[in-house]
Amino acid sequence: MNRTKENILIRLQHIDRRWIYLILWLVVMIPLLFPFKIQPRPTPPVTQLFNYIDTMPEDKALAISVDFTPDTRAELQPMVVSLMRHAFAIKRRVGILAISVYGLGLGEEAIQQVTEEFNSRARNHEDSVIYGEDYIFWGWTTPVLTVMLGMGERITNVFPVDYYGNKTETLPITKHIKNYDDIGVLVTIAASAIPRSWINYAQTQFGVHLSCGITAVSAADFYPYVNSGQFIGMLAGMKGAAEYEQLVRQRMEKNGMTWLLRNRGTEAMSSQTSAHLTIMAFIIIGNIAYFAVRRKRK
Amino acid sequence: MILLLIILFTVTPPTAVQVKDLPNDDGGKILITWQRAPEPEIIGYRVLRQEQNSEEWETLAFVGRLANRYIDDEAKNYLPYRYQIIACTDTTAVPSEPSGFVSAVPHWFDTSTLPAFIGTIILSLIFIYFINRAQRDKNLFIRRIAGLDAVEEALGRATEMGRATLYVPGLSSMADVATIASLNILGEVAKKTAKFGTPLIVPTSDPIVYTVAREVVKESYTAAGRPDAFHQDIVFFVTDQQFAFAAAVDGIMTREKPATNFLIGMFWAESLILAETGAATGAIQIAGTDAIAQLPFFITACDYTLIGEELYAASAYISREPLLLGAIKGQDYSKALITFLIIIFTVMALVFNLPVKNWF
Amino acid sequence: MKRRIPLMIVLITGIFGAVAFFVPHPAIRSADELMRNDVQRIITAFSLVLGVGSIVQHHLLKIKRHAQFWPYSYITIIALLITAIIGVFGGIDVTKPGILPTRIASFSFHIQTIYSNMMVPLAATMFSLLAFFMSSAAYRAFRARNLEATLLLLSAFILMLGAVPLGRAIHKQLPAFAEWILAVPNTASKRGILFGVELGIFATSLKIILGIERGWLGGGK
Amino acid sequence: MNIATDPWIWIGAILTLAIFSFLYKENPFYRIAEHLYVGIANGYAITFYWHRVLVPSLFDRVGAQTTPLSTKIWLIAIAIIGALYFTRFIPRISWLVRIPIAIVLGYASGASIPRAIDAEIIRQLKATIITRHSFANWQAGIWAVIILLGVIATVSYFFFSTERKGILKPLSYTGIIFIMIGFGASFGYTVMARISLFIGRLQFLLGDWLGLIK
Repeated sequence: MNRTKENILIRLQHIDRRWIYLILWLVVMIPLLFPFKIQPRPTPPVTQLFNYIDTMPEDKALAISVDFTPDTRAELQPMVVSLMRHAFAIKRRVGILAISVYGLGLGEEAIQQVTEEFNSRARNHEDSVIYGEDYIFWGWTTPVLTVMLGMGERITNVFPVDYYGNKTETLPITKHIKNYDDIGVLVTIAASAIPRSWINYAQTQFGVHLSCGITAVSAADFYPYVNSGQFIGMLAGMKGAAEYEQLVRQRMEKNGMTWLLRNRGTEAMSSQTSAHLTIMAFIIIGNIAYFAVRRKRK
Repeated sequence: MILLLIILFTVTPPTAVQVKDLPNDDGGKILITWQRAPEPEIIGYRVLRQEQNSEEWETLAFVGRLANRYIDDEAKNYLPYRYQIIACTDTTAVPSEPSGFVSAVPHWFDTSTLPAFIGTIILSLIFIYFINRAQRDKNLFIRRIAGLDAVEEALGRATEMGRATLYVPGLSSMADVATIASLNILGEVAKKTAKFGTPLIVPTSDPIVYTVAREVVKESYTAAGRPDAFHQDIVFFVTDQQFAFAAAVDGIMTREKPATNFLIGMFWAESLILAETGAATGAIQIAGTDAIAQLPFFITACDYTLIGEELYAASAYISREPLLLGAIKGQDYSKALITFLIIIFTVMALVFNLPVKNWF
Repeated sequence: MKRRIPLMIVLITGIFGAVAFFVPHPAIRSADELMRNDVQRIITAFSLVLGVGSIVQHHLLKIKRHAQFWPYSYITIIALLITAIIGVFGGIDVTKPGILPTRIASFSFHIQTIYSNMMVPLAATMFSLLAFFMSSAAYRAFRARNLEATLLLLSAFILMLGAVPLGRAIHKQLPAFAEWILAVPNTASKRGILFGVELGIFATSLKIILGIERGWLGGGK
Repeated sequence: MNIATDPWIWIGAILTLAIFSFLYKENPFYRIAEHLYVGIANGYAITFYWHRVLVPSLFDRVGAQTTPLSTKIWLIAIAIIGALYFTRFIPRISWLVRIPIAIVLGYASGASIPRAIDAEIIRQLKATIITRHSFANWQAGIWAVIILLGVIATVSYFFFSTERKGILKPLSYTGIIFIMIGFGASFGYTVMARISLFIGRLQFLLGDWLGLIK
C-alpha cells in the first residue's frame, strides 16, 4: 500500500509535461466556449472611472481613443466595447478616434457590435443610437501632435471628414462636440506610451480630463498618474476590463436593459482565473509530492 | 469701434511675453513664455513671429489654454525675431504686445549632460588604470564562478553520450556586450568540443554575429589541433525574426537531441521557449544573460544560469585574458564607488538636508 | 594592416559616437544623423546577404548530403524565394503596386497579406506557447528545496494570487502585498543587477574602442 | 457555428494548429510550419531591407536629379563599404569584411557609453538616494530604506575581486534573497500576459476560424 502510494508520488513528481499542457488547454478553452460567472469585485481605479462617466453632465461627451494594435486585442478590445455601452446606456454622446492606424479596424469592429446591440433592441427612435447624432467615428490622422493639440481648438479642423467619408461639419453631433471643452473624459486605450503623450499635450495644454485602459504588463508604469489625479481611474488588463463590464451590466440592469450581452473581458477573466488557479495547483501538488517523497527517503 | 471696445473689455491680452534662445540645443530654437489671460472662455493662444526687417507676421502655432510657453523650432540661426501671443476665444482674438528681438544660436556643449560627462571621465580612468595594471600584474584575483564547473561537466557528458552540443549566442547583434561575452565563451567551448570530437551546432540570428562566430569557432578548432574537424556547417544563420528563430532552434533541439545546450547572450521573450524545450529533451542546460527580464525564466528552466554580470566575469575567467580580468576589477571598483556615492549622498540629504537630487 | 585598419576605424567611430552625445552643435549633430540614418542602415542592409547566403547554403548542403529530414529543406528555400520575389517585385506598400501583380481575382497574395496572415499567426502562436512553458517550468522548478528556491516560489505564487479575484477573497490586502513585492524588493534587486550590467556595457564598449577587446575580429591575422 | 470561408483564415488556422502540435511532440506538421516560417521570415527580411532601406535611402537618392553630387558620392561610398561584406567569400581579401563591422560596432560602442551612464547609472543612483522628502509618509520612507539596502546587497553579490568572506558573506546572501524574490515576482507577474496571448490565439481559432464564439 505504502509502496504504491510512494510510487504515485514519485511519478507525480516527474509527470509527463503533456498532461500539464492538456489541462491548461482545457481550463482556458472551456470558459471561452461556456462562460461561467465569476464576478470580479471592482477595484478603486475602475470604480472611479465608472462613477465619473456615470455622473457626467448630459452635454458632455465620452471620447475613446483606440490607440492599440490587434496583438493586444484580447485584453483591450473589451474595454472599448464596455465604455461605449456605458455611454449609450446613460445617453451620452460618444466620439471615437484612433491614434494608431491599426486601431481603425478595432474601433469599427466595436462600433458595429455595440450599435447592433442597442439598435436591435430599440423600440423607438429615442432608444436607438444614430450615427452622426449620438456617436461619431472621427477616424485617424497624422501626425499625433496635430491631433492632440488640434482637437483642443476645433475637432472639425483635425478631422474634416470622418472615417466613413462624411464631412464632419455637416453632422448634427458636431454642434455638440466642438473641442475638448465638450468632452467629459477622453479615455485612451493603449499598449504603448501614448497615454503619456495625451497627458503631455492634451492635458497640460487644454486641461482635458483623461483616463486610460492599458495592458496588465504596463499597469505599474501608469499607476503614478492615477495617484496624481492626471488620469481619472484606470482599466488595467483583462481584470480591469472585466470589472468595468460588471459595473456597466449592473447600470444597464438598473436602467431596465436586462439584456444578455457577451462580456468578453469577464469571459476571458474566467479563463485567466482558472489558468492561474491551475498553475498554482500544479505548484502545490509538485511540492506535496516532493516533500512526501523526501520524508519517506529520510 | 464699439465692437472693438467690447472685445477689449471681455478678454485681457496675454502679458509678460518673454523670449530667449533655448540653451543646450543645436540652434534654431527660441523659447517664448507668457502670462496667461485669466478669462475662462479662452480656448488657446496663437503664436506669431516676425523677422527683423520684415513687416510680415506669420502664425507659428496654436497652443492650448493652459500653455504658457512655446518653443519655436523653426528659427534660423543668428537671425533676430520677435513674437506676439494672441489669446483666442470662440469669437475674438486679443494680441499681446510684441516681445523684444532675439536670435537662436547653436551650442557646443549640452550642460545638462555634464554629470554624464564627469561620470564617463571618472569611470574611463578607473577602467584604464585596472586594465594597465592587469598587463603588469598577471595574478589579479577573480573569485571562481560556480557555473564554470558546470561547463566542463556538461561538455564531458556530451562526449560520453556521443551527442552534440548546441550553442546559441543570443539573438542580438555584436553591439551587445552579452553577445561579445558569449562569443568569448563560445571560443572556449569550441576548443573543448574540438578536442573531444563531439559535434557542435551554432545557430545565429544576426548576420554579423554569424560571421564572427564562424571565425571564432574555426580558430578554436585550429588551436585545438583539429582544423580538419571544422566544417562550414557548424555555424549558420537562421533568421533575424525572433520567433522564427525560436521555432527553428526548438526543431533542432527536438530532432538532434543535443546533450548540452548553451543559451548564452542576449535573449528576449523567446528565452523560455528555448529553455523549456531544451529541458524537455533532457539536455543539460547552461544559460547566461544580462537581460534582466529573462533571467527568471532561465533560472527556473536551466540547470545553471550566469546572472547578469556573472556572464562577463565568466567570459574573463574562462579565457584568463589579463585585460579582461582587469576590466572585471575595474567594474568591481566602479560598483564600490556607486555604493559609496549612494550612501554619502543619503547621509548628506538626511543629516544636513542638502538638496542632493538637484545636483545632477 | 589587416587588424590595424579595423582597429583605427573603431577608435574613430567610437569616439565620434560618444562625443555626439555631449555636443548639440549642428556640425556634429548632422554628422551623427548621417551616421545613424545613412551609414548604419545601408551597411546593415548589405549584411543580410551574408545571412541569407548562409541559410540557403545550410539547406542546400542538407539536400545534397541527404541529411536527416532533408526534404524539409526544400520548403525553406522555396518559401524564401517565393516570398522575396513577391515582396521585392510586388511592392511592400499596398497602395503602390509593384511590377508583379499580387492578386488573382479576389485572392490577394501581397507581401503584407502574407505578413499578416502567415507571419503574424506563426509569431503569435510561438509566443503563446509561453503560457504552457510557464506552467511546466513552474511545476518542475518551483519546489521548496532551500530558502532561495522557497522565496522564488512564494513571491511568484503571491503575484499570481494577486492577479485573480481569489487573492482578494483570501485577504483584502493580498493584491496590495503583491504590488509591494513588485515595487520594493523587486525594484531593489533589478536596480542592483542593472548597475553591474550597465558598467559591463560601459567597460566592454570602452575596450572595443581602445582595441583591447578584439574578439569581434574573429581571429586570424 | 459559422466557419470561415476566407482561405487566408484557413491558412492562419492551420499554421496555428501546426505550431501548437509541437506541445504534443515534434512532428511533420510542426516541421513544415517551422521550415516555412524560416523561409518566409527571410523572404520578408529581404523585402523589408529592399523597400524600406535600400530603395529610399540609397537607390532613390542616387538616382534623383535633385541630389547634390557630393551626397551621391557619399552614398556610393557607403554602398561600397557595405559591399565589402561580400569579400568574406574571397579568402585572400576576406579581412576587408572587418571594415563595415568596425564602423557599425565602433559607433554603437561609442554611442552606448554616455547613454549607459546618463540614462541608467545616474538615474538609478539618483532614485536610490534617500532624502528627508522620502519620509513624507513613514511607510514610503521604510520602503526607500529597504530598496537602498536591497540595492547594496545585490551589488555585493556581484563582487568578484575577493572571496565571499567577512561582511561580504551575509551581504551577498541577502543579495541573492532579494534577487530570488525579484525573479519570482517577475515570473508570477508575467503569467497573466502569457495566458492572454494564448486566449488571443484561441479566440482566433474558435471565433475567426470556426465561428463557435462571436
